[in-house]
Amino acid sequence: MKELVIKNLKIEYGKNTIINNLDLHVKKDELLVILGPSGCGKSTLLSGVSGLLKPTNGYISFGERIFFDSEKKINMITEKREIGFVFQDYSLWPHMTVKDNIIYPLKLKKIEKTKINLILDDILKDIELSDKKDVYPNNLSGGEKQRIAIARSLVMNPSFMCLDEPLSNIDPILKMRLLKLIKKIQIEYKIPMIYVTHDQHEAFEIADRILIMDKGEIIQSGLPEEIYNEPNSAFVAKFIGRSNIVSENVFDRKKNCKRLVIRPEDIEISEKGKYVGFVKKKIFRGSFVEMHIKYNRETLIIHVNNDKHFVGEEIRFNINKSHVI
Amino acid sequence: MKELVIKNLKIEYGKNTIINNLDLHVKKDELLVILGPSGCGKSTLLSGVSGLLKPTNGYISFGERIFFDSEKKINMITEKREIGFVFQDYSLWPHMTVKDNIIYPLKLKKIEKTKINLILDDILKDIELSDKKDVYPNNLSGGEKQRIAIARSLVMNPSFMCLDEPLSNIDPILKMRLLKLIKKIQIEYKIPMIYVTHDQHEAFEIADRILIMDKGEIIQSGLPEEIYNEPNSAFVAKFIGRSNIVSENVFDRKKNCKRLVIRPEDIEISEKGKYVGFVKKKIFRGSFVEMHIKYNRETLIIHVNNDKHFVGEEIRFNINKSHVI
Amino acid sequence: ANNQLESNQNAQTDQNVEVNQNVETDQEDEETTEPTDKRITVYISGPENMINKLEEEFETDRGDVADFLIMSCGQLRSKVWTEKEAGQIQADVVFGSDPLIYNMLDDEGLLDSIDIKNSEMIADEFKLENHNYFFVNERYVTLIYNKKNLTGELPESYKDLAYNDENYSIVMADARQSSTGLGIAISLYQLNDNDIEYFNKLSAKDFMLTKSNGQVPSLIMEGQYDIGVAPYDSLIRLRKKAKNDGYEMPLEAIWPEEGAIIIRRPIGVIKNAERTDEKQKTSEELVNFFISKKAQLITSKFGFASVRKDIENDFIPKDIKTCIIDWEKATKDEKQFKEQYSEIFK
Amino acid sequence: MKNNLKNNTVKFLNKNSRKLSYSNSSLIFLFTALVVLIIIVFPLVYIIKISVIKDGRIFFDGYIEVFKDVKTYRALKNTVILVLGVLAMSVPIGTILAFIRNKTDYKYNKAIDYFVFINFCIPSYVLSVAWIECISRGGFLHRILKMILPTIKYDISPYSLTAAIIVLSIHLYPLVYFAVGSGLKQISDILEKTSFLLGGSKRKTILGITIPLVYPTLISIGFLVFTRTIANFGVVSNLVLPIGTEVLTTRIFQAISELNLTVVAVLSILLMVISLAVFKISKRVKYKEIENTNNTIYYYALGKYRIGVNIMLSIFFSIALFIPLVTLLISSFLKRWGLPIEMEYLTLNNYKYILFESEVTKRAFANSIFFGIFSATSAVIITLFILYFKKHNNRLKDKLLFSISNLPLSMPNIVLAIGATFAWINPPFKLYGTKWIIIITYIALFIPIVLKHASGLSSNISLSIDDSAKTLGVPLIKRIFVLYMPQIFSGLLSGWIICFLISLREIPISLLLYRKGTETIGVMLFMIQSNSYGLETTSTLAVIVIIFSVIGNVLVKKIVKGNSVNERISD
Ligand SMILES: Nc1ncnc2c1ncn2[C@@H]1O[C@H](COP(=O)(O)OP(=O)(O)OP(=O)(O)O)[C@@H](O)[C@H]1O
Ligand SMILES: Nc1ncnc2c1ncn2[C@@H]1O[C@H](COP(=O)(O)OP(=O)(O)OP(=O)(O)O)[C@@H](O)[C@H]1O
Ligand SMILES: [Mg+2]
Ligand SMILES: [Mg+2]
Repeated sequence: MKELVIKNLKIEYGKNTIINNLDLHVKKDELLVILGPSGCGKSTLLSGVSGLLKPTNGYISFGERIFFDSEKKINMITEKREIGFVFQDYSLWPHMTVKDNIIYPLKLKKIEKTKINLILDDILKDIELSDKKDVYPNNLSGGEKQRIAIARSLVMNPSFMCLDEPLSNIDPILKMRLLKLIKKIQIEYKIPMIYVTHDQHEAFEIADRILIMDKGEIIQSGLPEEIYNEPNSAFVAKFIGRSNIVSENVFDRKKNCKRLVIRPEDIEISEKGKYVGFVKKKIFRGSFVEMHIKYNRETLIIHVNNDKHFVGEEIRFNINKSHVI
Repeated sequence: MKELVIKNLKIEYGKNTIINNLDLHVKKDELLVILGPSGCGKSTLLSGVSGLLKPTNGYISFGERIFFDSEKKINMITEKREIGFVFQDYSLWPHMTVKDNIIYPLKLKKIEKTKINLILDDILKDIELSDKKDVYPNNLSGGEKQRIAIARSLVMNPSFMCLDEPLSNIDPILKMRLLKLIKKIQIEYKIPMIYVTHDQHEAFEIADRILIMDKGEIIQSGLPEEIYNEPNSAFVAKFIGRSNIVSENVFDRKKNCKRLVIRPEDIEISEKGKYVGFVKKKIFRGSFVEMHIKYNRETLIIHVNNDKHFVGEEIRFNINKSHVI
Repeated sequence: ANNQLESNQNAQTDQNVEVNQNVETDQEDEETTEPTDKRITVYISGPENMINKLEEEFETDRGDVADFLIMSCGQLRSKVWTEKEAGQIQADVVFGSDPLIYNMLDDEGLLDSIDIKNSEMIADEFKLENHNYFFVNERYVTLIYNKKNLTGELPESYKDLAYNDENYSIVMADARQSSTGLGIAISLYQLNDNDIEYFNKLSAKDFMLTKSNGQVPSLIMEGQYDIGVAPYDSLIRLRKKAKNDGYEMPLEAIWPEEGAIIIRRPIGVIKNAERTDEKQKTSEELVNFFISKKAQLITSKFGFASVRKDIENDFIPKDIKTCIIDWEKATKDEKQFKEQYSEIFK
Repeated sequence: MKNNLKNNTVKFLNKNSRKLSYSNSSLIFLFTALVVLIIIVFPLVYIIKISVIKDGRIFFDGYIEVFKDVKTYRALKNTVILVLGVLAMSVPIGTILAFIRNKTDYKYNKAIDYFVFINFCIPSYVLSVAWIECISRGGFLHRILKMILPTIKYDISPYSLTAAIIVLSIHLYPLVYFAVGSGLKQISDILEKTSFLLGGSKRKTILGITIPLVYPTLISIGFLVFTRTIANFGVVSNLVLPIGTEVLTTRIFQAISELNLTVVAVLSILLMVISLAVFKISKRVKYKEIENTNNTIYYYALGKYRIGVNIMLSIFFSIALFIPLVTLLISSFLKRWGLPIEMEYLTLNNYKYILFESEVTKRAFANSIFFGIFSATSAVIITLFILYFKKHNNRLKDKLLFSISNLPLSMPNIVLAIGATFAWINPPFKLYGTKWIIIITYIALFIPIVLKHASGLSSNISLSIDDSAKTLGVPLIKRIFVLYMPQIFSGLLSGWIICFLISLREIPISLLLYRKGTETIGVMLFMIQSNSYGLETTSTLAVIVIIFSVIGNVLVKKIVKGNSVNERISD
């Protein structure tokens, strides 16, 4: 089946190079999450892929169809790329009802009315909004709008989907439900997707593969476990989960200056622990307690499940897992 | 010192009662986080407290000053309540520079210029934005805007602060830094605060006390640990952290129909476990692995730190902690 | 008088024949050309009622062959000039305004020479030797005042108006906006030996300039101004209207000592190489019609003095003095005059 | 069920019609550019040509003549005084009224809307007639004063630069009112609430936050008022020329009477350059546009000021609206203006004459309505394209198109008409003498007006609305008409209505370009006074035009409301 291939992509705004020499493959059936801080170029990348923005340089293709090729001077217009796109701000048409928003693109294709109605009813059932058919977008909540936006791009049966921070304004319960809906759709419809977010929880919930971007470049890409357990830089380690990033020589007397990433949950308090520190601070965090342990000149963050120690107490601990960057 | 007291508060929009019979105390120096789903009335409550909205009924006072008393027909105007207020969308004035935004309240108080400049420099140093003094808000990033908004409400030396989802549009690294900043300010300036959010991670990071709201009512209020460990309803249990909510008789043959909340991290896989189930699904979630365990007719979610089991495997487990609701 | 009647009848029968021809060609050309192509365009200024009447008369004889475009004399002037500058004047026949513009057009060779029938009926003083335009009628410019407002000593001459000590409020048409106004002003200038001081004196009083000539008597009648310089014919029309509608008319005229200024209203046919013979013919006929007794009787009813020997100008007192200005000289002086004039009225 | 849905959804690839989209875009752009080129640029080029070419040679005598002439500087000075005066009056009036209407809990705020609208329906020329009817020596003010103090010596002249400033301000403040009103509606209540929270009183908040937030609107509308003032001719010719005071437009008119078209062209170019310069400067003013994040509006409670506001508004509307209207109405029933108001001098004949006896008047009404509808609609469509390209493509050529389209605004209508004469008198484009030349010139005049009304709304629309349509395969034409247009519809509509109103009263263009059969109401307005009829007939025609405008507007709004979506967008 079809695969999205991006080679050597360069996108500029005027003189500012936003994306430089980016290579990326999105496999068929894959849901790729792009994670990155604000302004790193995530939306710009999606605009490039969908043709809303013309790259300066590079090559983009999907299956046999070439979307963009700066050498051959190919630039397929957006309307033809058949990419479903869900924008962060929903971008529903304010002057059309939910129903019209969803079926408008279908109507343009001159599909028969009965068929359109079937499609509409189905998708509305899927997104659980059958009763809001005749409502105008302004009277919907954020989560509802988002679902409509997703539905609207789905009925066109896109061969590829881009979602740009689609859930950033939605409360956690609803977010969880929508994430599940998106994942379900991706699996059922077998559509490759790029999902952009800056929220790692969303990423872990939904990603087949995670790609970390910063300043227009891909920093790391891999399975969620890989990214979490083997971050290739302090940036990634910090961006995903919490981490202690310390110089190796804090623990060993080696003279090298490599740095270690130690995840808070990988430090285990144990009476026979190798290292000795004392508790500086404790914060309750729901499913665990965060302890700040003073060790040497560093403060280490530890996540523990039980809250037996008190501030000031001396404790011993081991490090179960660490990762050199 | 001063305490915010709300008694019997009722707020209506037209005929819709948004908040009904609400009682609330915020202690001096306390940072109270209000958590609740979208549309539950959080912002409405803050508007009532700050006088932007006139309640239908009730009593609000701060220290000796009565803000609102429907019986005595007192309704102090917003300008006089001296409440610092930070909105979700920053609400910086687009026609003023950062500096002018911040010193606006000081100018209103006719403070001398030299003193204003001193205060300005101080606060800008605090929020680390000394170099952006003459920039217009449109040219700032979300995080910067938010810091300005906080600074602006601080310079007038409020005796109380309300923050309405101040960080919901900000990426996680920055969010963490701002949360720390807010907490620091609260401690240093000794200002009681109400902090509204729908993000539990924020709540746990910053709260002295958490209050859960739904449909205009207080569902539960207490220390973060209490809320997490002893949710008084399925709603709270679901809203805070993930939980398995199952009927008691799944585990015991008792005939009662009470329900149990079991936190995923409180189920321990152990070879000598009391219960037998099998692994239905595994999801990597960064600091832990989520396993879905089929037991009886229920699916239980378990969080484990190590990923030794495979899908389909039969496992035994114990329940370390549970809570009846 | 018999003679004239006959010639009139002749003219009419002639015209009838032409109408018939017209009908035939109409039928032939129906598919290819629109009837508008056969109609000539006439730029014309003057009282609307009078012009409508003239058009009606002409067209009962000739059919719908002319479009009359009524405008003020100043407008007519600038429209003709703008079109000239843009390439081609769109009118076939131009009637109204003052001789200045006709002189200019004729100097540039833009007027067609026309054969005037029965030219012997035109009084000699109106016959132009070396110009391709013709006078249709003339207006007498006098002092007009409101007898309700003006109770003091009346001025007896144009000169008095400026130089006596009475503090009237005075109104006149703006020489820069109205072409008759220009004619009047430049006449006054000539009467005062090209001395601009006259206007200086006027402007020192309560003095006002109107857009058009017709407004002058109106403003005086309405009581806004006491006295002004304006064509007598407007007074006649106002009187008529007042009588019809049943209200009092406080206007009176003073025939100044210098003599009433005479302003002649020319008519001309614009030169246009592309004009069809048929239209050329209609144009010439129209000019002849305006000079015919029938048309002249109409215009004289509206207060314009006829150029024909056989029509009495009975609305004008018999014994008044008139003065005719030298239009050739006026055309030469125009630029200098306007500059001085603009300096005063700023 | 899933499968069902999948089978039902359409395969994306089955339409070749979308292949057209790209060429569609260039086609529509080409079309728009061509229209702008022909309608606006072509006549403009002629004006420039007249200014530098005479008898086939290039010469700059016109410029030298104009710039050497002290009259030019005098006129320039008076123009500056006039413009500053009008700005100083109309902007505060419009702003204050808009504020009361849109930002306070004033009870009769709908009434303000109506009054301001009717005010705008009165042609400026007619307003100046009403002014004369009121203030002149034979006018109503003098008569009333005389009744009270029979010995009074009345020497207020209705003619002065101040008079023109007052009349033009009354005529133009509605523009400010409408624009500032929609600007105020975009202010999110949070911005004001924040000020209260920080201890700002209402007064401080209004002056420090609310009003400054509409500065961008004020500047752009101030520019519109500015251009309409320097381009105005009707009022100044009525109120300023009679005392010989000159402004640039009357200089132009003089030059026309003096048959000096070179000077006309040079002066017009001067006007255009001034406008452009002011426009450039006004763009420099550094204010950020408000982003419409939230459409809740904060309403200030008037409280104890309610009575004061009532009194103020009553006085204002009496002066600006009721006195002129009543004056016109009374005058329209007089047998002859200037007669005492007594039974024997009253008549219905004026109405009878205009409505039933005069064929030309009937034709003029029909023409004006047709020209208005046709030109306003065409202008709206062209503007829609211009705005769409400016917003969504924003290439150099889109911006250029946008800027060029704004040019006619700064030119007096009469200059537009002269440009049109030159452009359209010769074959192959021989439109002179047909109704099309008037229509085309109207369109050129209307495009920038519609632009001014709709561009604000356009800038508030999220770009992703169009982007999302692109990703859904919606072709350009549909994106423009079905998705973009409804969102700026209210702006286009108010632009349309204003253009339509203008065509019911426009004088200079039609006066220079009309021909038998293409007379307009404006021509009638002008001619009627120039001939044997006095102010009474002008007043009658004016009353009819005003009634007509009001009815027309109500009708249009009714029709549009029936199938409009705007209400829904804004709630
Ligand atoms: N229209 C534009 N013109 C110039 N620069 C732009 C434009 N749009 C975005 N940029 C710049 O490009 C960079 C990348 O922007 P982009 O919107 O792709 O970021 P992002 O990763 O999507 O951020 P966010 O998470 O905040 O949406 C930013 O530095 C931004 O300032
Ligand atoms: N101006 C208004 N008029 C009528 N109803 C309103 C208005 N503002 C809010 N509401 C309703 O009041 C209820 C509570 O709104 P509120 O803004 O307090 O919710 P919230 O808890 O702050 O939600 P969110 O997390 O989305 O900000 C909602 O049902 C909302 O629809
Ligand atoms: Mg983005
Ligand atoms: Mg809220």
